[in-house]
Amino acid sequence: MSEQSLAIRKFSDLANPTRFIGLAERLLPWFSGLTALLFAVGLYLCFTTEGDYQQGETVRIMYVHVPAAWLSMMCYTVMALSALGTLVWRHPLADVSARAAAPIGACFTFLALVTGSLWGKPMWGAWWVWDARLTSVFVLFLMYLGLIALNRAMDDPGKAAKVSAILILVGFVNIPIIKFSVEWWNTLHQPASVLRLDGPAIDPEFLRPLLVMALAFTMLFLPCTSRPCATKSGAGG
Amino acid sequence: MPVKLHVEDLAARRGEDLIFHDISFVLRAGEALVVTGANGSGKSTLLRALSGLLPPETGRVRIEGAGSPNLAESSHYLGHRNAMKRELTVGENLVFWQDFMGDSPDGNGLPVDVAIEALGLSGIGHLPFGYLSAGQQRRMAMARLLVAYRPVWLLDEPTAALDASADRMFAGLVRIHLEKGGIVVAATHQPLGIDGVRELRMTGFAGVGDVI
Amino acid sequence: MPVKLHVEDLAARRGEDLIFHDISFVLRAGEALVVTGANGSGKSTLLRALSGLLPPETGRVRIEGAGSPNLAESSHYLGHRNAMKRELTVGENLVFWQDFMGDSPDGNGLPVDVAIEALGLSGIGHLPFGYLSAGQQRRMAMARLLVAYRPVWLLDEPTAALDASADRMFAGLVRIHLEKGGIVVAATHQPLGIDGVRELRMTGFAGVGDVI
Amino acid sequence: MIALFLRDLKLSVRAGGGALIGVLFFMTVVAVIPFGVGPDLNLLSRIGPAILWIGALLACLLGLDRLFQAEREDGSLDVMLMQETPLVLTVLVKCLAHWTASGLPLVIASPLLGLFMNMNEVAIGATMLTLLVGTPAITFIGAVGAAVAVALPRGGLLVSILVLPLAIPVLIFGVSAAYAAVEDPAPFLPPFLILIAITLFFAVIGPLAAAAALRSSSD
Amino acid sequence: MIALFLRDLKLSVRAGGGALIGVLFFMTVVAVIPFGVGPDLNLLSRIGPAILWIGALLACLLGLDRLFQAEREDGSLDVMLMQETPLVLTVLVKCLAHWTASGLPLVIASPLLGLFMNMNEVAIGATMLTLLVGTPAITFIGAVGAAVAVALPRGGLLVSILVLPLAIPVLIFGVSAAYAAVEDPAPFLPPFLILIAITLFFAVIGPLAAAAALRSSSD
Ligand code: HEM
Ligand SMILES: Nc1ncnc2c1ncn2[C@@H]1O[C@H](COP(=O)(O)OP(=O)(O)OP(=O)(O)O)[C@@H](O)[C@H]1O
Ligand SMILES: Nc1ncnc2c1ncn2[C@@H]1O[C@H](COP(=O)(O)OP(=O)(O)OP(=O)(O)O)[C@@H](O)[C@H]1O
Ligand SMILES: [Mg+2]
Ligand SMILES: [Mg+2]
Repeated sequence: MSEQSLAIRKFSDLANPTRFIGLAERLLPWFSGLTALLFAVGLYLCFTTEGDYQQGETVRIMYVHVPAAWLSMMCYTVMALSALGTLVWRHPLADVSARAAAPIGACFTFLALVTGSLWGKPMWGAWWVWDARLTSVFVLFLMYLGLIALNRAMDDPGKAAKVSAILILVGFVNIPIIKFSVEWWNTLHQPASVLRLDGPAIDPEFLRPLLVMALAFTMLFLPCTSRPCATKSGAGG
Repeated sequence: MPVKLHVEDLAARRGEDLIFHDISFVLRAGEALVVTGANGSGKSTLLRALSGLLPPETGRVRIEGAGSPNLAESSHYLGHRNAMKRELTVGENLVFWQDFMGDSPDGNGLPVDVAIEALGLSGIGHLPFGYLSAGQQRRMAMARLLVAYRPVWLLDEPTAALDASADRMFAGLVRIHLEKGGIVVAATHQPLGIDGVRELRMTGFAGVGDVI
Repeated sequence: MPVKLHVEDLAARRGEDLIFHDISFVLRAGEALVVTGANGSGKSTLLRALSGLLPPETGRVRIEGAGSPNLAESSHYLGHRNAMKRELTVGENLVFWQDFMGDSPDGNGLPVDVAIEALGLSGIGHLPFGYLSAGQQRRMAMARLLVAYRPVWLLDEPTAALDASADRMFAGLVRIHLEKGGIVVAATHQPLGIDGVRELRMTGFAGVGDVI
Repeated sequence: MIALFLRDLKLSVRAGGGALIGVLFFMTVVAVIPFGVGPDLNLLSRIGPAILWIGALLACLLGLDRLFQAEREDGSLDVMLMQETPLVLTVLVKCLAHWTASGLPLVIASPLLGLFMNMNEVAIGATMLTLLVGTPAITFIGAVGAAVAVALPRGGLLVSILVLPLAIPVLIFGVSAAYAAVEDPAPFLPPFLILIAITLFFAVIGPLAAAAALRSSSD
Repeated sequence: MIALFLRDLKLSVRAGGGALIGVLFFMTVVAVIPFGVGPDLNLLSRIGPAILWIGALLACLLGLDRLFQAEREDGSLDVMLMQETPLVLTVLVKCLAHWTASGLPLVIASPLLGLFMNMNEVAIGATMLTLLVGTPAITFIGAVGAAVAVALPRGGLLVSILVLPLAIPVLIFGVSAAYAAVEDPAPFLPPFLILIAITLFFAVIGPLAAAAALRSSSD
């Protein structure tokens, strides 16, 4: 018990708001530079690899679609972890990061939805079909928006944080549903070929730009969430 | 074992503002504390912090000799709102609270009709609560204190809307409760009509209360 | 032309019971009437009957010298409930009532910030009403009486939840209103702190009140 | 009166999140349907107008019961009853504010949802038009129910019996006008005109009845 | 606890036709769909279970937002929060009472509506069974939404937005179990068991999360 609380205190010491701001301020420029570089390389790779013999040029949508889809889920997972942080350790930064992550997650989800439907028109002949993968992502989008709406509707930030943390945790059931929907139900959508237990089953030709883009998106996510964290925790005390 | 209430260094916050801090006192069985102060000075906030409904900023509230050390479980809280359903009759409301709250292990609550009688409202137990006048509603809310025994009473302006005779009757109920070894903490603007009570004067934003 | 309030043979019923009957009085500009009586004796019922919210069983209420003979339109009613929205700020609530109620043709209401000032709450006009303490809420409800002028004030336990200084301040407001030629009818359990008011004692079920 | 309209709008924005919520709600309801009926796009586009109308009805019903009850509970209704302003006008303005806050966003969002349901342009346009014309009627009917509910603390039964049967004609003419626009043989105008007539009728009757109910409920 | 259950039942009966408004809304939804689909009886009977499920889901939303808000407004919630009885249990019992008053009537009314939709006996029986098993899950999920929005005076729409996405799995498995009972190749039991599992899961998670939300929003 006491050991645990000691560990928690250390953890909070490390992530205490003022130190965090200092750290964030020093690292942010580097992050931004790195992100830009990664995007440049990624985009270059995207447009230099050759098209798929089946899908032609549309395959390039994948380089945006797949990272966006991954990040939409990762963002929610980060929010769920922050929610745990709010409820269990009552860490001041946790709810700020959860709040900052929600709109970004909504953006990524939106991007995945849009690129997905752009891709779906040539591949399936319709912008939108109600299959399990697509709908569960749509539900994720709705949940992001619901959380944002809840946060805006409640005026006491402390209470809003706790209450939305609870909701985030309950809503986490959706993430495994998204991930495994392609296996549990027979859907039109592609089953996983990269994030699999038995290793990626995709041509390295496509894998390389994909991974670079994924990394670039992730780097985009970090400063996007940490900047509001820094400013808000600085202002909120 | 007689009950004893310890409050140590209590501080509470509303929104951004620290409403009070460093409030400490000890109340023994049979003692009453009256909390006074101007409007907005933090009386209700103190009572809610004591009852555990508002998580205090710092400090600790502890009760000895009442089973669990958790004050919420061995106290009655009577706030500004009466905690009664307008659609149910007075009797139904009281029977519900008696069943729901149960009784503290050693104490014994009064039967519902005796409690109604004690509050001087014998004729109207069959009326829906929403039909009563403001003062009658307040009296009924007090009957809840009698039907399920709790050693500590936390009362927020209990006598608002009461007429003079009800004031006296209420003072009598409090006196009986104190004699049985109970503890009363009450926030009021009017004197309660009981002798020998201690007083805690709240002074509002970040002021420190002092027990007289 | 100064206002004059005529009440003739008023009787009102709640459910099956006739709460009072044969209440008659005349109030001239600058006069105040205090309605007293035990809980449930019919004070609130009388005020609601005066304000036209409860259709009286028999009798008539009439006002002279205030445009229409309908008392409702030229009076303020302050009931047990504050008629303010918890989600809006104090200022927004008052601005709304000022716009909605308009002003009586000859009188003039105070600007909202002056009214807030007059109630001694200048610091908190920007807070949502739901954040205020019980006494602060009651004070704000009184500010409504000031922002739109009405010659007659019908007040139901106006000083419930007020502290001593607010009591005095309120007495001051009533005195000013009377001096301006207004009329006040107030139901209370505590003395209002104004001299020379008449008193109407309600005696409950089918009792007759007598003006002293 | 503008003050009342603005206040009610402000209240619904503050407390519930505003127009965004209405649209979100609608999207959620529409997203739920395909899970039930299955992803058959043809079927979806066929039942699309009906779904949009049901979503709108539900959105209007949610929160309608509190239209006057909230005013009564905090005492504002008493003050409103006492004013010189005719009560009918007050009720009308409250209805309009309620519709603006909860009906209008649905109307505006309906084309987007029509796309989700794979409806064609004509169907989308027709549904949006019928929603625009028809949803106010639901609010007006609902106001009567809400006013009656305020009157009788135990009369909720009456409200539902009153509101939904009256709302069904609105729904039926709305939906059939939307279909008529798509399917050739049936003419669009007759059901649409009937819908307009219903709305105008309830715009008069609704506030009048609601005001009468409110007056007789005060005590 | 039985006292709480009985009180909540009594309240919903006294205070206004909670059960009836649900059933009426349910019937309205079911009555309107045929207009969209057209009088094709085969199609109607095919999508029947789905329509019944969607109607039930939407009907459960009505009045859900007041589950804890009414308690909070009159101060009862404060007293409940202070008791020794675990709050989770209180929430559970309130959910059960709410379901008995507003979910159970829907289940009971569903065979009648099944007849309207021209469904055969097996389909009606299966739909009723899945509704019986599945609707409590909706109430439990709804309790989380209601607890989260307890401090928001007009949370009606917001509650539905928070609740519906989580309720979608219930709908999916409820409908597919009902279909499986009718269409031969698909086995009835697996989706039905999953439905039971979901309900049990939310019977635990729902009250826990709702209790946590209630605690953290008290002030
Ligand atoms: C709006 C429609 C769409 C949505 C919401 C969507 C959603 C997603 C999601 C959430 C993932 C991540 C899966 C995981 O990590 O396991 C994903 C991956 C993927 N999607 Fe989509 N998608 C859509 C349309 C499409 C279309 C039309 C195609 C092409 C036919 C497609 C091809 C892929 C591929 C190839 C992957 C990578 C799978 C992997 O390797 O793990 N998606 N999509
Ligand atoms: N809606 C109602 N239906 C039936 N009876 C009612 C209703 N409202 C009040 N009564 C009864 O009418 C009587 C008078 O009530 P009223 O509210 O006028 O009393 P009061 O003098 O204001 O009391 P208090 O000092 O408690 O405010 C009471 O006995 C009450 O039970
Ligand atoms: N929910 C809230 N959020 C923010 N501030 C609040 C909230 N509730 C109360 N306050 C503020 O806290 C202060 C103390 O309020 P409290 O209700 O404790 O006063 P009180 O002493 O009980 O006053 P009264 O005599 O008027 O009842 C007030 O200034 C009030 O504005
Ligand atoms: Mg107080
Ligand atoms: Mg009274």
